[in-house]
Order: sequence, then C-alpha cells, then structure tokens
Amino acid sequence: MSAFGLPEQASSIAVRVDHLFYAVTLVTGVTALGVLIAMIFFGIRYREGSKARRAEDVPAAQARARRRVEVAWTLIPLLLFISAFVWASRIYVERATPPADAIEIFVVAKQWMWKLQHPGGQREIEELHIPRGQPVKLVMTSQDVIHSFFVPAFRLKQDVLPGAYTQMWFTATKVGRYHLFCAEYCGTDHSRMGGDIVVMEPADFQRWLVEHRGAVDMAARGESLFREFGCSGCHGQNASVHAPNLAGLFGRPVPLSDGRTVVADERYIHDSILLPRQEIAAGYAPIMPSFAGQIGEDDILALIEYIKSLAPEKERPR
Amino acid sequence: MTASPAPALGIAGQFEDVRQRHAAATLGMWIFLATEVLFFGALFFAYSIARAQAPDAFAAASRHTNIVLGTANTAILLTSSLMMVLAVRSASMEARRTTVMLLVATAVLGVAFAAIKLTEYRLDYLDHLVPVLDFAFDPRYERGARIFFGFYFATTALHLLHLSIGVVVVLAFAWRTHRSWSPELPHSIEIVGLYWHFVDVVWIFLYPCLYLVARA
Amino acid sequence: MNPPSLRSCIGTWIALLVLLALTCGSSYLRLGALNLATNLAIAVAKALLVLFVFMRLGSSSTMVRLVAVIGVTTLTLLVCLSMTDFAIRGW
Amino acid sequence: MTSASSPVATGDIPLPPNAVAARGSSYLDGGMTLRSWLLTHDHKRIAILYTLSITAFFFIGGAAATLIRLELATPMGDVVSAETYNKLFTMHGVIMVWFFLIPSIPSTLGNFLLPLMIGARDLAFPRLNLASWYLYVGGALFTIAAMLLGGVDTGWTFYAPFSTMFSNTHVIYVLAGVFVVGFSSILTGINFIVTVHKMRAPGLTWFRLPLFVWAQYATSAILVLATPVLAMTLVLLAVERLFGIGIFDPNLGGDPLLFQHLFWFYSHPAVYVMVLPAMGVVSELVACFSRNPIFGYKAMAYAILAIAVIGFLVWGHHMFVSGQSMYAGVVFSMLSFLVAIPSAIKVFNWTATLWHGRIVYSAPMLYALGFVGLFTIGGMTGLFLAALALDVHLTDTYFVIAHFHYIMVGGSVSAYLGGIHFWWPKITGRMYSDRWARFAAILLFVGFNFTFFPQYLLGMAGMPRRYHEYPPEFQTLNVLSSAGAVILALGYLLPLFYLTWSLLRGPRATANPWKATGLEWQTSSPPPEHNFDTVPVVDSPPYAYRPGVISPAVVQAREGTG
Repeated sequence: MSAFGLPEQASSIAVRVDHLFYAVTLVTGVTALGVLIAMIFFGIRYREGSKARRAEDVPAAQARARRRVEVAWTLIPLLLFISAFVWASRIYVERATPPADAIEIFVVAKQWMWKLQHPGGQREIEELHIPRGQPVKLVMTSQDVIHSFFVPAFRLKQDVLPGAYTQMWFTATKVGRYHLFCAEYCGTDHSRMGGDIVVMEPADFQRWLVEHRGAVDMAARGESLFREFGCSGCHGQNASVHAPNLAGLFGRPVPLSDGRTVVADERYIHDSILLPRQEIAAGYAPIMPSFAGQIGEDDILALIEYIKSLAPEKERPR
Repeated sequence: MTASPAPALGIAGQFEDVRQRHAAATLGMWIFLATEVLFFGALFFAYSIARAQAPDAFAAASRHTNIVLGTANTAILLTSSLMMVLAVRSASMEARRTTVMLLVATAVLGVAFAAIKLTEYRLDYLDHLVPVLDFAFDPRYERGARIFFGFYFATTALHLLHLSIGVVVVLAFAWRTHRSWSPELPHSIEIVGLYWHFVDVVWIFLYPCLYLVARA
Repeated sequence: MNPPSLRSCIGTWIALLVLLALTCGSSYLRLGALNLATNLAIAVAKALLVLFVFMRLGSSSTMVRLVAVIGVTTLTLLVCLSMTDFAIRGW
Repeated sequence: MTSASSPVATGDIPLPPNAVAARGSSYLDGGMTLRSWLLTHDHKRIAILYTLSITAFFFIGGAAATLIRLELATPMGDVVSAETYNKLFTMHGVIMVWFFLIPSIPSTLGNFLLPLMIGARDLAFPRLNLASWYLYVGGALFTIAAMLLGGVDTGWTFYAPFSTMFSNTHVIYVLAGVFVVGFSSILTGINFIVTVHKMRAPGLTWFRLPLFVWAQYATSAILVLATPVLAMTLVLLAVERLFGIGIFDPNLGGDPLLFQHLFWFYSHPAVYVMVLPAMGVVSELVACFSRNPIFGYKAMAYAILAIAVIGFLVWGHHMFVSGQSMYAGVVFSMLSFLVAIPSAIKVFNWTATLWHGRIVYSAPMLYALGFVGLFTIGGMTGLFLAALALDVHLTDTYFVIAHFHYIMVGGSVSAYLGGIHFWWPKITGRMYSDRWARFAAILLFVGFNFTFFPQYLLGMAGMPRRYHEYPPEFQTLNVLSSAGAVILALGYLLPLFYLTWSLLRGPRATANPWKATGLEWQTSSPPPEHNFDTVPVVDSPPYAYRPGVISPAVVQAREGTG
C-alpha cells in the first residue's frame, strides 16, 4: 500500500471516486497554476522601476478590462462547480442505496473495538472477511459514542451512531488485506480502534465461513437469547400474557397506542427492547420491563435477526 | 460639510452630537436583541427537536406544570411591559416623578414574577419534578418527561436571569431619575425599555411551549 | 419619534391579556394539531404587538428594522436547512 | 521602503496640520502605568492589550502543536501517552480557534484601525470595547484553569455524547471559557457594526470604505449572528453533562446530530470570521504595494458580503458521513460550491490588481502574496471537500487538517502578520528591519508548505485525523511534515526578535512611511489619543494610488453628497 497519493482501489466505487478526484485535481491545478503564472508574470513585469508600459490612467484601464473578464471568471467557475457537484452527488446517492441482494453484516462499535457478525453466526473482532465481487451491506450501531467506519481502499466512510442504525455498502473488487480505521474521534485509544478488511475469492470465503462456523447462525443465536432473556415467556406461542405476537412483525406497520403508526424496522425493535414504554403497540398494556443495561448491542442485533426470521403465522403452520 | 473641531472630551467624546449618540445606542441595543433572538432561538429549536421525538412524554410532562401560576405570571409580565412603556412615555414628557413611579412599578412587577417563579420551582420540587433531585414520573413517560423538565428549568432559569438583570437596571434608572434629571434620561430609559420588552417577548413564546403543550 | 399614546398603550395591554386568555382557554379544547397552531399563532401575534407598539419597531429607522428582520431570518435559516436532515432522515 | 513622508496623492483629503508634527501627542503618552492600560477606553490601547493576550495564546497553542508534530514523527506513541496526545490536540484547537484566530485580526488590527480608517475618534462604545477584552481574559482564565487541572480530551469540536457522558476530563471549564469568550466576540461585533454605520467621517460613503472596513463589517455581522447559537449549544452541552438531561445523547433520549447541526451552524461561519478580515488586510496591502487601486473594488465588496451570507448556508458539509439524511448532503454540497465563487473572484481580483502596477516587494507585500498563494491552495482543496463522493473519502483525514490550516494558518496568520508589519509604524511609531522581515516572510511560506503539503498526501492515502499512533507506511510524510514544522516555528519566532528590537531601537516612523492612502495614514504615527485633531472630510474613492480620471460611479457619489 503506497503512502503517496490515493491508496489501492479495492471496491467498485473506488475507481469512480478516483476519476472524479483526478478530474477535480486537474481543473483546480490548472486554475491555481494559471493564477500563479499570472502573479509571477505581473510581479516581474510590473515591478517598481521596470520599463514595462503602464496605462496612463490605470483606474480607467481597469474599468475597461473588468467588463471583459469579470463575467467570465464568475461564470466559468460556476459551470465547473455545477459539473463537479452533479458528478460527485451521483456517486454519493448510489453509495446510499444498497442493492437488495447484498450480504448483510452487522457492525457494533464500542470504545475501542469493532465487533462484526455474519448472518451465518460467524463473529469477528477487528477483522472482517468478505468475498470479492459480491455486494456487502453493513448495518452499524455503536454501544457508546460516535465512531466512524473508514476503509480507505474502498473510498468509503460512515459514522456509526449510538441509538441508531446507519448503513454502508460496497462491492470489493480486489483480493487483499486493507486497513479499517475509526475516523471519528472517540476517546483515549481512538487511534488503536482499527483492524483489517480481508477480501477473499468467493470460494475461499465459503471455506472460511465453514471453518468458522463454530457458533450457530445469528437468527438461531437470537432464538436462544429470546429464551434466555425470558422474552418467550410473554411473546412466545404459548404465553398467557397479553403481548404482541412477533411472527411476521418485521417490516410491517404497527399502530401505536397514541394513534401514530410506525414501521417495525431495526430501530423500532431496538427501542422496544431498551425503551419498551416509549412506543406501545395499540391494544397492549405497557407492562414490558426495559432491558437497558442488561443486553449488549450485538445481542440485540441477534434478536432482530431472529424476529426477522419469524414468518407470518399462516405461512408457517405449527 | 466642513471639518468640525473635536468637541470637549469627556463622556462619549467619540460622538459628534446627541443625535448620533442616540442613533448609535438604539442600533446597538437592537443588534444585541438580534443576538438574543438567536440565543433563545437555538434553545427553542433544540426544544422542538426533543419534543418531536417524544411528543407524548412532553404532553404528559407539560400537564404537571402549574398553569395557574404560569398564566398569572404571564399577565404580570405583560403588565410590567405596560408600566415600562408608560415610563418611557412620561420620561419623554419629562414628567420626572411619574417616571420614577412607573419604573419602580415595572421593577416591582418583575420581582413579583420572580417570586412566583421561585414558588413554582418549590412546588415542582415537592412534586418530584426536578430532574437532578428526586425525579419521579409515570414510568411510561419518565425519559421524555425528564428531558421536558430539563428544558423547563433551563429555559425559565435563563429567562429569570435576563429578568433579574432587567430589574436591577430599571431600579438603577429609577434611582438616577429620582436623584437628578438629565436630558439624556428619556433616551436611555427608552433603550432599557427595549430590553425589558424583549424579555417579555421571550416569555410570550415560553408560556405555550411549557404550560400549554396538551391541556385538553 | 413620539412615544405611543396612552390609549394605544392601554389598548395593546388589554389586547395582550385577551390573547393570553384565548391561548390559555383554547388549549383546553381538544383541537389536535390545531392546538399547537393556535398557540403559536397567538404567541406570534402577542410578540408583534409588543414589538410594534411597545418597542415601536414600525417607526424605527430602516437599519433597526433590517436588524430585526435579519435576526429572525437567520434563525429561520437554521431551522429550515436543518429540516433537510431532521424531517427526512432515514433512521 | 522607509522613505520620508512626502505628501501623497490621496485625492482631495487634506493632510491635517499635525500629520508630521513633532511627537508628544500620541496615544502612548497617556502614561505607562498599569492603571492607564487596564482602565483605558482608547480603542488603540485596547488593541494593544488584545495583541499581547492573543500573542501569548498563539505561543501556548504553538507549543501544543510542536509536541503533536514531535509525537507524530514516529508511528508509535513514544513521546506522550494517548491521553496526553488527545489533550494536546484539544487544547491546540480550542486555544488557536477561540483565543487566537477569532479575535486575531478583528480585535487587534480591527480595533486599532477601524475608527482611524473611517475618521472617527473612537468606537461607538469604548467602555463596551474594554468589557470585551475583560470577557476575553475571563474566558481565558477558565481555559487556563482547565489546562492546569489536567486538560480536556474532547477535541475542539466537543462532539456529543463523548463530551457529555464519556469524557472524564474538565470539559465544563472549557465550555465556560468558550462561552465567556463568545460574549467577547458578540460585544466586539455589535461595537464594530454600530461604529461603521454611525461614525463614518463626512463624505465617507459605503463605496468609499476601504475593503478592510468592509471585511470587518461582514465579520462582525457573522460574529453577532452565529456566536449566540454556539453559546446556547455550549449551555445545552453543560446541561446534559451536569444534569444528565438527554438532549444529545441517544442513550438518554437525545439526538447527537442536533449537536452537530448547532455546532457547525456557528463553526462554519466562524471559519469566515477567521478569513474575511485577512482578505481585508490583504486587499489593503496588495493595493498599496502595487500602487494601484484594487481591481473590481465593488465586486470585492460584494464578494465579502456574499461570503458572509452564503457562509451561513453550508454548515452541513461537515456532516456528509455523519448519518444525516442523503438529501441534506446534496443540498449542503450545492450551497458549499456556491461559496467558492466569491472566494475565487477575490483571488482573481488580487492578481489583476498587480496588472499595470509598480510593485514594491516590502515585507508586508510578501506576506500578502504568500496569503494569496496559500489561500488559493486551501480554497481549491476546499472544493474536494464540498464534492460529496470525494468528501466521503477525505473527511476526518489529514486532508481536512491540511485544508483548514492552509486557509486559517497559511492564509489568516500570514495576513495577520502582514497587517502587523504594514501598520507597525502606525501603531508603535517605529520602523523595523525590512530585510529581516522579508526573510521571515519567505521562511514562513516555505516552512508552511513543507509542514502542511505532506498532510494533503497523508489524507489522500487515508490517514485519519486525531491519531496518536499510525500505520508505519505513513511515516515518511509525517517526518517531512514535522521537519517543516521546525522551519515554520523559526518563521514565527523570528518576528518576536526584530519587532522587539524595533520597539526599543527602531528608527522613528513618519506619518505615512508606505505612502499609502487611507485615513489612518493622515494622522501622526503613533496617532494622538483622539485620532484626528480635525475630523477629516472624504470626497474620493479608496486606493487613489493613481491620479487620473475618477470612475463615473464615484463622480455620482460625489454629486450625491456634494
């Protein structure tokens, strides 16, 4: 990895970002050079005591020149800026919209480490293995302060917030080991909060997945957590307590007791576990205790995966 | 225009004449009030964002504020503004005694506002509504209510601070007017009045945000 | 700049108290979102009364009026541009 | 360039009789007792108080920077611990931003020159001016207290929830310090705006104002409108930290991006507070030493206003990867490109001012040209950060560090030093060694590029900012940067020596050693306590360095006031 200039291009977006980078460098470089040359030229030609001819009446000469150049040096930069803006924004918007078939990987940041979980249950710390050529989507949250997931070789960076899920996606294009940095200052060991992204050939990746299968997959881990934390006591099939049935819940609109309706997404489930009294589903009593302080963000993600895996009841007869 | 000689130096030697001085002071006060708009504006903005995130908790918490005292205080403050504007008026007519009385009335109403506000704080404390002390609230809304009362105490305390400064300044001018008359007084009192009215305007917005969120 | 007349001062004061009664009373009616709108509208009306009658903004110099407008406009900028985030945030 | 004070072609401004009079009536003759300084209402003496205070802070902040560069010479954290390193960059940022850069040009040169340039005897509110300085000192004391108690590790940006719920350092002291110094800015801003509106000499219409005054005016407007929002943001931070009220921390029910919106609503315009006054200084310098009127004076004045206004609309470009909505990113990116246009116009106009000039390369001019060069690089790289997809890669890396140091240190500090050198004879009544000053200017320019250009490359390669340790492949560039910092430090220390020598032994300055136009040069050096014995009357445009036909706009203006 070279330390001069842009790092290796290891994602599909990196190439396009670099093209834009070089284009902007070229335009600004030429302009800066133009200004520099003009300054040096005028500086030498019109130094005090030089023989160069000056206009009799400089203010009037300036006024004449102004009419010619002022509009030009306002409009030309404007046009260049608009092009750069459109070009850059297109890449940015694409970066914000992950494809539907992306592999979902869950990221939990905490002072000062990255914890990553594959949908198959493989868990990693400060190292992430991904296959080449396949879109990967990261769903990220933080357990404490704001962090930022930064992979220079992918030209990608996204802040990771506590209390919210942010996303980032990419398709790696080149096998190798790349730096992962935390880019948002997060306290004492901020500079040590890093790791590696390991891009592997899809076949190698499959092998890696199998070798590291040790644990059960994420939804299965969620299911056992569901029992461990006693969720099944109320939300389970045979529970006598009047609690919402979670089968098929994910992605559906949920009417709340205050008349609002929210979509049961990651955030809703997350908040319902930690702050059960904030958004009460209509028709239910606010009796669920809060699990704040008892359950880690990575366990919550496993629970979410489990709830996602629950198909609506009529489709899955028991 | 011709070059004019520098006037005798002393107070406000930087000004050419009284009119320039008045215009400068008025403009200065209004710019200061514009900064206050942004100061309190940022607070109202943060309040709105917090309220949008926990509307029910804010509604529930607001019901625990003391609307009788709050409304009475609003009326008192509006009346103090009337006293202030009348003081400005009588000062401009050089009615010295009336001016002093009206300024004192303004300050007394200000003190009454503060006294009621402090009583309210005491009642809030007894109701366990002070976040850092023994806060207790309906567990459904506890989190949001804590934020609401955080804003409640922060905003009212900042307002009270502004009001207290106003009371001191108004009393100082009452004393100055009582001691001796000077031709600058009407204008100075007018500028103090601008500040006083502004503190009133801040309260006009605080009142519905704190007391009237959901009374129905 | 002449000070406002006694009549307009007292009239404004009465209007302010009436508006106070209105805003307080209206909040006891179940109007839904209209409650908030009414309260805000009345607060703005009261503030304008104080600004224009008590503080004589209307008869102040152009520069003073400009300062008042710029103050409020800047605050509006803060709120409106932030809304491009808060109002349509994905999470 | 220390020639005698021949009268200058300054339009119709009459030289007051005392312009070259014997000294004995200067503002410095009011006594040298502590009392005569600490209770003074004279804007010129208050400017000196500010100069001494901010110089002290500049060197404290500089010392922190020195340690930072020393630590970064090797990839491992071997000079200081991670905690200490974090405290160092926090103190460097807090001190340089709020206790040096924001007050730098406005409170020193602005305070001294604004009344002189508009032909006033003082600012509109002299007592308020002194109060501003005391507030500055009060804020400084809080900050120093925080340093002595063990420092603060939040970074100058105080991002929540780290600053409110996680940092174990003395955050509250620094919040209080910045809060108080903010009110110092606000009071200065109010004072300057009222002064420019109400205290201008007869005939000094808006479009006869020097660009320095325009810049101070626009800066003051920003200070007045943005600082209160910062003040409230700091109050809210303190409320969350002290009382656990969930305003910003999501674990308590708050919104961390609310903090960032409020903070950058102030802090982006604050960047223009640091650079607009510098542009004002450079306009004066370039015009004077090219012996030319500023090219496109009106465009320059409008550009200053445009920068100030658009500066309020772009804060969201600090948050492109923060998790704010995608639409917010697009809107703020577009607005950020817009602010580059008036900046570009200014660079082109300074360059064009050289055209048909008779350029003299005195020390102030070298500083000014250094500013134009470094500001151009800093501004151009700002475009990379306004472009969304590029910002995603570059933000929070050394690219950003290099970018804002080019603007604020390469740009603003060069202009500040240029201004100090230009008006030094006016302020102190003494000349300095132009040879040494030119040497220092060149040393600074070289040292600056040496220090900060490698940081662009580091940022491109992906080195994040605020890193105590870094991967070994970044070492070469870091060593280059640290080596450059040595040259830069020498460049900053050098003026201390030759300017002190000038104070003690320097030859006496005449009223107008540079043959400059501008009312401040029409009074003696140093000026008398009340600036002008007779109020000057102005009936010509600024920068009348060339006799000749006055442009039609000016003729109209003259008829208007005639």
